[in-house]
Amino acid sequence: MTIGAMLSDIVRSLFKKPVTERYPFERKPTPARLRGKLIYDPTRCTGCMLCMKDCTANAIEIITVDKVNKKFVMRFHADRCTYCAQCVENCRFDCIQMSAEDYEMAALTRTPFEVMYGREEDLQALLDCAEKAPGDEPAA
Amino acid sequence: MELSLHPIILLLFFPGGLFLFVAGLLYEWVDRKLVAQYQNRIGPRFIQPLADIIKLLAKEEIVPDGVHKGLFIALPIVGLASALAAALYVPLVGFNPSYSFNGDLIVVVYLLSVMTLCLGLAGANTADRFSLVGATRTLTQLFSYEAPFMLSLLGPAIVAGTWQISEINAFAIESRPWWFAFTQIVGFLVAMVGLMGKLEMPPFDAPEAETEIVAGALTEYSGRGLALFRLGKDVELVIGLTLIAAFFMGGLANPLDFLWKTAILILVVAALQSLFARLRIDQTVGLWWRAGALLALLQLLAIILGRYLQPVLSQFFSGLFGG
Amino acid sequence: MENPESPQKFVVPIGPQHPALKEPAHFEFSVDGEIVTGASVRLGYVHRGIEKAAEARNYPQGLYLVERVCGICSHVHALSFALGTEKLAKVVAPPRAQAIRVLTSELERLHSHMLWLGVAAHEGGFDTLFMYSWRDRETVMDLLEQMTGNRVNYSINIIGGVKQDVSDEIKTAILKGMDFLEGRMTHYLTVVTTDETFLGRTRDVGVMTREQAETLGPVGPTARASGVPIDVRVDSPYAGYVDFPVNLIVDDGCDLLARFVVRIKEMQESIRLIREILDHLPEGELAVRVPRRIPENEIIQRVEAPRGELFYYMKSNGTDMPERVKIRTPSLCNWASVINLAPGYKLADMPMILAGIDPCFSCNDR
Amino acid sequence: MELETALQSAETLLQPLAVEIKRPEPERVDVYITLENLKPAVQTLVDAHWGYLAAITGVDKPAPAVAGAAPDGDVEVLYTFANGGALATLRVRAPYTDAQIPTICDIIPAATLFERELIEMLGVDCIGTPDRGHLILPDEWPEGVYPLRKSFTGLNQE
Repeated sequence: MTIGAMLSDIVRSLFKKPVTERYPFERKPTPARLRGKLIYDPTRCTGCMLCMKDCTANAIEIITVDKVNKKFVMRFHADRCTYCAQCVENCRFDCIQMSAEDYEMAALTRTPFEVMYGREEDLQALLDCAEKAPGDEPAA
Repeated sequence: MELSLHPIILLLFFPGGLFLFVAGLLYEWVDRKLVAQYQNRIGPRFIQPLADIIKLLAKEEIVPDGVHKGLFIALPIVGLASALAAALYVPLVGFNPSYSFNGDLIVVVYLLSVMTLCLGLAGANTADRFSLVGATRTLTQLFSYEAPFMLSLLGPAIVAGTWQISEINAFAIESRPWWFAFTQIVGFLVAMVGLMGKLEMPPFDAPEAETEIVAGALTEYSGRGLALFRLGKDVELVIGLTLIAAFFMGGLANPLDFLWKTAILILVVAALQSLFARLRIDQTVGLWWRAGALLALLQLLAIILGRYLQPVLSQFFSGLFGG
Repeated sequence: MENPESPQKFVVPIGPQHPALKEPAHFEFSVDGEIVTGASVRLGYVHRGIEKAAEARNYPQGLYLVERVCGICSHVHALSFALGTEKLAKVVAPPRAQAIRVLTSELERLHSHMLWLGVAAHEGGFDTLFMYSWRDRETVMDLLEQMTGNRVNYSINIIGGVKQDVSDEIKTAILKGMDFLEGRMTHYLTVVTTDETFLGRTRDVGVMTREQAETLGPVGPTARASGVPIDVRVDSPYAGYVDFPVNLIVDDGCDLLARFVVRIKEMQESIRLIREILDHLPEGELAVRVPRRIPENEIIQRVEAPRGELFYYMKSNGTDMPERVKIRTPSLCNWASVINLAPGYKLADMPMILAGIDPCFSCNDR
Repeated sequence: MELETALQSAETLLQPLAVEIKRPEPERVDVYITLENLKPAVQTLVDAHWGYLAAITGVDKPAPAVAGAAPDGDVEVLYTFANGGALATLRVRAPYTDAQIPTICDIIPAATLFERELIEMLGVDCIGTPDRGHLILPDEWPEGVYPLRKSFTGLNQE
């Protein structure tokens, strides 16, 4: 029956550097598989909508700008997403990846949370038809 | 060391009021930092206790209903005042105490327990369940550590032959190599553990065990009242450390002496704090009355035997060895 | 349960918001001086209606919903849901996926028990053990983050297998972490069984004899600490436990100390099991295709969560959404043991006795 | 095999009381019983020390909605006992009209939490249960609204 069983620990750590990580002043390298922010590659997308169907938090909206020659734009809601990577798993064409570096997504306003991914001309096409008829959405 | 300053300055600025607050806050920081270091974590920055006090002073003081308003406000002030009053008789920072008379040891220990009494009353004053349980625990713990702590402090007083702290301090300085900590090792241990009991440091922090009764007697306090109680606790820490350093560690002759001796003491106290689990209140009382009081009495007995039988024994020994 | 308002009773409410509780629940201890005479519990503060929500989501969505029943044992819920869905669809995941599932659930048991060890020590006022056990828990969290991509909701399961593979680099990292933890576990076992002040708070506190255990129906380590030999991994092995058997750890100390000892020994057993899995990781692909619409069927799936036996009842109706998902979490069974054992002990022991069953309020509120 | 003997013993024990006994899965046996036989069935299992009560599950089975008529159908309540690897489930039907089920808390005191949840979630009334208070629903939950019933689609207080 010892009196202070943790004695060896506390004496040793008297001379050891505290283990507390000093984030955000020192940033440890993130592991390769960290599921950070979504990255969407519109070139390979075929518009199968499987990612949208299986997203638990319906954080992904695929807007079809032009069905025939495969032009799609993804509206990604970063605040709804739960970063489970089911969409990465579902996509057979590897259009969606999760970046391991970009994990600090706090923001003061809501606007940065709605990210539009798409080719330049698609985004432009969307904005034009948005001005033309602000009311209705393009053919989803 | 003699300190000739105007009594008002003695009272308000140097070893008295303001300096004591700063020293109290500093010692609280050292204590928290050491406990953190023992637990392998960083711990607060050095002005954290000051920041806490300022924040608390800035906060609004809520007086809950079902409470005697005057008492609620007066208790922290009386507690702090008694702690500050006790500081006058203690050789702070190695200088001679500002005021001393024969028997001030009893007055100091009594003034320190007035602080704990105020804490107990503060808890009993409110209708909140947690602080009622906290108050009963504070007072039970007060009655349990008071006697052994006093007895252990009487050890050096008897050997020095006076009950005046400054003279015990002077006596301890003269018999330098023979620290009372070595000659009265048992008394020293009981005094150390008694100090931790008085300041309600773990393992004796049952009266304010946050996982059981939130903050014990201080649950209802916020703002100024809580700040004053916290300051009182810090001042008590400084006074307690100086008292034990003066008695058991060969007296405090100069500020440097005061610094390194209290530093060692706080190192040991912080280690004891982080070594143990919190004792239930019945276990603390059991420990105190069974172990504490008994050891202190044995120590006193040893001193009395040593002191009064000493002439008889030395003569006997010298007779034996043909002195 | 006496009524709490009787005049001479002094009721101490440990309310939804209290330092002893890491999650909201309301206890009322009627106290006579320091001795507790009666206890009652009110749950439901974190009820999110997950069973109802699971009926409105398809199977892959349900998997991630169910992971959020509990923050500490998220993998176990996803594993039980995935195994249940595969049973409904009469599909079996490949052996490599089953082994990786067992590896993740053992890693999760490690960090869940270490979290519990820290919190229970904190309830008893032993903050140093709290700090050290949570520091060592970081090694397991980093391993999980490295292997699955997230510290808490690892989401390594999909219906029909797992997402991530165990590469050699991760394997060496895990083995290194296990060596470090093995040394710490032996140290914690000695601390918990020899430290005088800690023993004073745990020995002969919250005693539940084997007969009481059988009537009050606790599960998991709380039952095993009272001599009841029930462990789903041993009784009806699921996923990879068929190829990697577990030794049952039972202790008949029946008190709080026995619950500490059982959990620490379980951690040592988990470390042994993780090493064995990593040595004989079967080859093969990671997942198998499962049809989106599951034919009409009805199954019961039981899994051993860190806190005890987790019970899933699932019913499919041919569509791609389950008709009924019943989740009975282990904490629900352990409540009866705490409420009936509290009287007789001191108020100061209440947080320790509550922490003894490792309650997870978000688990039993669902 | 140990699992097989456990299932056999469950079947022989419950044979007299059972309306029908089925083996849907290799380690599971389903015993359909009527309301009156529930308590004796639970009593026989407990007397024979056949494992422990794992869970009480309520499954809402609404009959196809007939326009205008009161919602018909019944709630099937499953009492699942676990003995090592073997599972024995007692299946009882409680029609909406008078969903009355005898309580088993006098035999197994720990079942009170399961029954409180069954009462508030599916509207099945367990006669004689010691504590009928809400287990997980808030106190101000409207009376007669049972969330786990298929007919419940939200508290829609517009």
